[in-house]
Amino acid sequence: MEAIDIFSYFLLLLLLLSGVKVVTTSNVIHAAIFLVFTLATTAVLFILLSAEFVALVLILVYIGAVIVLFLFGVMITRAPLGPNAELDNDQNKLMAAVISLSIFGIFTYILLQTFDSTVVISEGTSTKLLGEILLSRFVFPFELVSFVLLGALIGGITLARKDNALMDEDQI
Amino acid sequence: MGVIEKFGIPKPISKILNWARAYDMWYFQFGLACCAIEVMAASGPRHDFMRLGIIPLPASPRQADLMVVAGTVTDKMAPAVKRLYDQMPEPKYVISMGSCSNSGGPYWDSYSVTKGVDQLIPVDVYVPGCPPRPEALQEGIVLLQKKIKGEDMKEKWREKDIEPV
Amino acid sequence: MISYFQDYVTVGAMIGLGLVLFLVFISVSALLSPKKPTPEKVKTYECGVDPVGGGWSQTYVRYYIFGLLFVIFDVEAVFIFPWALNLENLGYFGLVEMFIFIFILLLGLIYAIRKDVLKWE
Amino acid sequence: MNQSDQNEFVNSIQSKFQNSSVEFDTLKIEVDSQSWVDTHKTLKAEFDLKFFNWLSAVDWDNDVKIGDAPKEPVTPSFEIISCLSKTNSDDLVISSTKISKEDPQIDSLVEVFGGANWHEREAYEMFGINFLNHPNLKKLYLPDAYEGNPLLKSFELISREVKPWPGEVDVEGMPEDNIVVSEEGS
Amino acid sequence: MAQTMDPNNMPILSEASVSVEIETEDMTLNIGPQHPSTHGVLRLVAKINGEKISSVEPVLGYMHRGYEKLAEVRTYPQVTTLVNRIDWVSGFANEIPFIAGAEKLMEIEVPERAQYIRLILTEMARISSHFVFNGAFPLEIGALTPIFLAMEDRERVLDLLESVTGGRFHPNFNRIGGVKPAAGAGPTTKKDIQDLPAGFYHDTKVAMQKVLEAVDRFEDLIGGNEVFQIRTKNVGVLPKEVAEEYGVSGPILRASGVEFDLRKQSNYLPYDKFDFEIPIGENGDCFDRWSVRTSEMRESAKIILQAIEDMPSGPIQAKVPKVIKVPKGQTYVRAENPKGEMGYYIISEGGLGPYRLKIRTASFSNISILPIMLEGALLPDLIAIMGSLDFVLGDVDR
Amino acid sequence: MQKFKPKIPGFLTGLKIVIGNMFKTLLPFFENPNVNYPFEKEILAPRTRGVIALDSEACTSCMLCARSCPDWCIYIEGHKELQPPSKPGGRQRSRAVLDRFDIDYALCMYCGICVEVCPFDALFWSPEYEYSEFSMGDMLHDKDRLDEWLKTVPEGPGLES
Amino acid sequence: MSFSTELLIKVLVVLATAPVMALGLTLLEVKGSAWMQRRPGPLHVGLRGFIFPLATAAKYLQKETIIPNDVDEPVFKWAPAWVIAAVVGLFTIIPLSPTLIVRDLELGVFFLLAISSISTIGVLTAGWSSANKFSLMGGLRAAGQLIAYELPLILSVVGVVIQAETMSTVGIVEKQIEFGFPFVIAGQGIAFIIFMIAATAEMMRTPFDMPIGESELTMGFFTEYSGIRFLIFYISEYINLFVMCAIASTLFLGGYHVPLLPTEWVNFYGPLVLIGKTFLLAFILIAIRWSFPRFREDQLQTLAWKVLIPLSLLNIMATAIMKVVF
Repeated sequence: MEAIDIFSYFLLLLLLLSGVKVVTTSNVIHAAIFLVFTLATTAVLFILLSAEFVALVLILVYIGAVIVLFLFGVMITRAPLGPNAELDNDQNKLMAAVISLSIFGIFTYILLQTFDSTVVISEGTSTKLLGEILLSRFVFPFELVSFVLLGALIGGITLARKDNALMDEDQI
Repeated sequence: MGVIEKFGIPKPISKILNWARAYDMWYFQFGLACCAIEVMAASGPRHDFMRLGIIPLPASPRQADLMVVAGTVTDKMAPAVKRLYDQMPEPKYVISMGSCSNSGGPYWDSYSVTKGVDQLIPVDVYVPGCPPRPEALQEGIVLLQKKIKGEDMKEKWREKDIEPV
Repeated sequence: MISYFQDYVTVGAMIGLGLVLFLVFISVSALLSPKKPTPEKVKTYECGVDPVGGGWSQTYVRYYIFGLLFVIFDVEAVFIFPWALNLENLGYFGLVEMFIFIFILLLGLIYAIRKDVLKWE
Repeated sequence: MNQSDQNEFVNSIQSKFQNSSVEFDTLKIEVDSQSWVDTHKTLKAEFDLKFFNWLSAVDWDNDVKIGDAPKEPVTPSFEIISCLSKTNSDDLVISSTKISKEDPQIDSLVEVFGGANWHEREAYEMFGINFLNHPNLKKLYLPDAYEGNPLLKSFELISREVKPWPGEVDVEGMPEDNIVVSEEGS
Repeated sequence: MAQTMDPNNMPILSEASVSVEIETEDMTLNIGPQHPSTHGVLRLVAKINGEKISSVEPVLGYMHRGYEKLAEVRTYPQVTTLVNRIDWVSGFANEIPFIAGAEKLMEIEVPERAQYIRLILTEMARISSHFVFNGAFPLEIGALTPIFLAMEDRERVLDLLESVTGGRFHPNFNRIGGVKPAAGAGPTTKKDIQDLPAGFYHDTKVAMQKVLEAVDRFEDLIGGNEVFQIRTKNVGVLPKEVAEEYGVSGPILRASGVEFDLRKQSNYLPYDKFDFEIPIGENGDCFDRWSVRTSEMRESAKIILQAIEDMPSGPIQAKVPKVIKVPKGQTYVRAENPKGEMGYYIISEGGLGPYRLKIRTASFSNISILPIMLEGALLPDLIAIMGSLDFVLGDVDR
Repeated sequence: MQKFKPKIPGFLTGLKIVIGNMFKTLLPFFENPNVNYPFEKEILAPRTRGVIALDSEACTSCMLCARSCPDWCIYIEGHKELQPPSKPGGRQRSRAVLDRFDIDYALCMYCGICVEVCPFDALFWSPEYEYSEFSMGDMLHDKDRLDEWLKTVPEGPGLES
Repeated sequence: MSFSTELLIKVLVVLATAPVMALGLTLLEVKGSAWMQRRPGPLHVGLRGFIFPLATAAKYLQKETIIPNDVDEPVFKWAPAWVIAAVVGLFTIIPLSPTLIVRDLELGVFFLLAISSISTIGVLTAGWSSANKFSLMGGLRAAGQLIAYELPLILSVVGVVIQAETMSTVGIVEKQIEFGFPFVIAGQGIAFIIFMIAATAEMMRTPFDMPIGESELTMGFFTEYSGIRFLIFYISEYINLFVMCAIASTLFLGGYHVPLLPTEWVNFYGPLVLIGKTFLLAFILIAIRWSFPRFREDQLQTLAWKVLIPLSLLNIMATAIMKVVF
């Protein structure tokens, strides 16, 4: 499995680079496109982990839907074409570093706690199995998801509408 | 870049490429006056200039190869005609159709009509008529195709944007 | 397991093929095509007159709502597929579970329709 | 359409407006430039002439640069002409008024007939007539930088000046008069 | 659960009215002078908000050729050759009112046969104009085939026009006092007066049958299509009061429910001898404008067939002087053109040419309502509305 | 509530027409509207105004056409020549000789006024249309070229009474 | 044969066939539309016009590519790559026969949906980066339309998946052979219609061509694209047409299978059958394209959200009930 390891490291590097580009580029659309690369690399990593369904979900939902939503969002917020100086807010660098480092720390800690050095070798999760588990063991969370989605939808519509009271507050 | 401009291209290949340019010309949907209706008629079933490979699809100059100046060019329209021609990608060809765009035609003495589109852009073929019959336009196209098939690509590519007369 | 990786190597190769096609086209064209940019030529096209204003300004918010709706139903669709695959095994229980799931999301769609989010005027 | 109807309409107009004439089936009333707008209001309200046909002007001048001058001398002036008609019969009325050339201005008809808007802009551009209270009086046809009012009789067509008339080259000894013209007509 | 099924009763759903629009800035968009939907070179400066048009300002003049000035330096026969280029899809119809005006001033009685020939050719011009409309309007809405079928059938009509006049759509066939006595072909032209060419009656009958078939086909292919209907019905409704105030005439006015057709109301050509109907619309929307024009084609074909049947014989040209000088006088003569009312106000001072020629064109008035009609419309509706107005830029700008 | 009427959707009729057209085009026993231009040519009506032909023999260079042309696109030059009498002893006749007769087809508006006014039947319409050019100068047809066109002038059509 | 050789051969075959199919469909469109309009179509180019698409391709290879001043250059330049990569990637799962397939993925159909959603990004960025109002509006319309019709596309496939109990394309065809009927007869008729409508919208063909509707937006998001990049968009459009029609005939029309023909010979007639079915479907889409006007943007969204999505959900429910109950 030498080759796979090297490939994994390469992917991780790519992931890191594109992730860094997402936050450093001063053009929002470029950021969104780098986010696509990040997500695509993640999808490949999932494929390496034998989770093909998750990988495709990542492409379908994140690249196909969420990024499109991002792009729509960017376009309606009147971002100028080309680089935007406002996006380079240097004064927050320290804060950002602290937060991202702490998130990194927390995740590392959790992962190490959970898996430590156990090597999980799986023959891959078949999608059939996934469906079975989803609708038996995790049936309650599954139904909950629908409510979460409904809430998200209603929330989104409410936010995007023109609310006079809200507008007035903004102007004050 | 600029391989062809510098080194030219072998004869057989240039022949194929000339053939492609001659028989696949995307006609810029751009009608000015009466002649535009005859262009429409020329695309109709009787005359069908698509037989000759003229595709009347692009409404934007960026995809067009051929501009048929069909109708009167007024002084107000002239800058737009010039710009639209400029915005077409090379290699591009122009057919001036009808008396109005050839030299002002019936409006030669008018205070608002440009006397000939060749004052603005270089014209490859002039088609006579007022308006020219669809067949006359087809003859112009056939003539242009003959010209393209005999073209030397090196020269054509090198051609500077000549200032029109 | 090997077959599984071969699957995705193939997929990678095919997507790579698309990119290769793109690059081949681009490079052949770069060899053959002339390049004569003039100031007029590289100006933005706007029906033959000077472009007004910058590249673009804001557009309808409703596209954003469509995007939102899409994300939510996309997620739903993702859940439907594993269910659809082994409907036989799950039986009536799975059927009812999924119907409730779909129904709740349909409520969202009905809400959107009732709030005229999908209307344009 | 009907002869008696037409006459009735003509009579009613003629009884209201003294200065009117029927010439070549065209009913024309001449009014004072002060009552220009009022005339149209009356015509619209009382005579059911709701259909705004057109509005234009004529440049009356003896000294013309181009074309034929009037046979009899006229007082130089602008004549504003408008045409109103009905939409249920052939009845139409041409109203005209004269304004001086030195200070060509007249009230705009836009508030009575919205359709007058572009016609007045055209007249403004072609003759230089000012329409007071017009919402958007600017050039209609010609480029903004264009100078001159083309329909003035003093406006020359440069192409005609520059290009020699090919008919002028006279062939010696063959005057036009000698040509036998076929007797058709005359 | 039963209660939640009714969305009205759900507290979260029965909230106060929700509008999705956040205030956005308008974007200025130039549509034209080169744009496939502007019939040539009209330019619309539209302020749009997303897809919605908040205001639109037409910019004219890209086809302004100075007709009224040019007419002042030309003789009457020369003006005739010029005026048929105003509305170039129905060239023949443009000549009629001008010639009729000059004849009125000269007090010439036109022979009946010439009148009939004029009438037949005018109706042919109307048919060919409406063919173009029936091709161009669906094209703008996105249906690509009708234009080709329209062109195929239009060629038949143009062939007839050409066999008589020699020109496909700039006939220059009317002369003061009748129609062209000599079309000029062959050394004997001057000896015998040229009339309709042999076989014209038969060809016309065949062609008109084809036109009637074509109209049926258009009604199936265009009007029958559900997508076409939802695109055009209740779109661009023009109330008749507005139409009258702006001088909108022709099929557009009739689609708004006003029965105003100069062919019935005026007597510039002997239309009263024929039996035909004037199609009237109800709603004044784009669909009505389409269907009025399409029905008009059918009526025109009927008129032509009737006129062919009882065509009088006799001279086609009255006695007129060789050199035409129109006596002093003023007159306004108007006619029902395919696009609407076209009229010429001729001021003659007794010269070789008119002292002043005011040309009242239909399309100019017809598109002056654009700013009103387009306010608040969606961008795709702009295309549908402009297409349904069926204007020709030469007719607008002159 | 409207009664439910089973009806064929309109778009299917449209599809039928369109696909029917395809068979009409492809199958040989339908009339084909197309004229395959460079290989076959349409037969035009004899009155078609395609190009003006000149019979220079008949022309007396009277300038009527040039004067009545709205576009000023006819250029005529000529001079007078004395001709020997046709009969011996007769009077010497002067005859106008045509030096130049050019029509600028780049400018011509194809109105036909010149043909109509010609008192000597020297100008004719011919239904030819194939004279597109690469350069503007070639659009000016001189006397010889105009004479060439004379061969293509067709007989006038029969008349309908 | 080792895996890598096999892969190489397959890739080369796709490399050869994908453009050929695209050019073939271009020809079908150009010639078919001409015939439908009583015209002969391209004729003089040679071989009675049947090599016309080659001329198109050869011409665009030598056209100048204009990069306008205001565009966002890297995004503008790479936007066609998204689209062509996505559509070529889809060739992976088209089964010409049980063995003649690039790769029979276990998640075949799901893979199709996932990959085809990538081209949305290409279109949206193409529209945005052009810095042209028409392009932007075209791009937004296109993206709005692509996402709205992606859902009916996905949901209509679910019915097939329920019936076939597999997502592999070969599995689905085999299931249909087992059934004896293609799915379009066996209960998925509505799903087929929804799939075709949604696929037409995904391909942005009339009556769903507002993003590139030339009478409104000149050329939509193509407006600023010239030369080779336009050709790539143009070719991808037809590759997409081929892929979508091939998938539709696989999922609903029995794919490479025809009744009565011996199954042993499927490797020989399979490709022909599938391509035949594909071109038939494509022909129907072409006939629709040339006889329909286009919808308005709001009517299109209404159709998707208010008709197609509820209908496809109902179809899922009905199929599921049938499956579980019987």
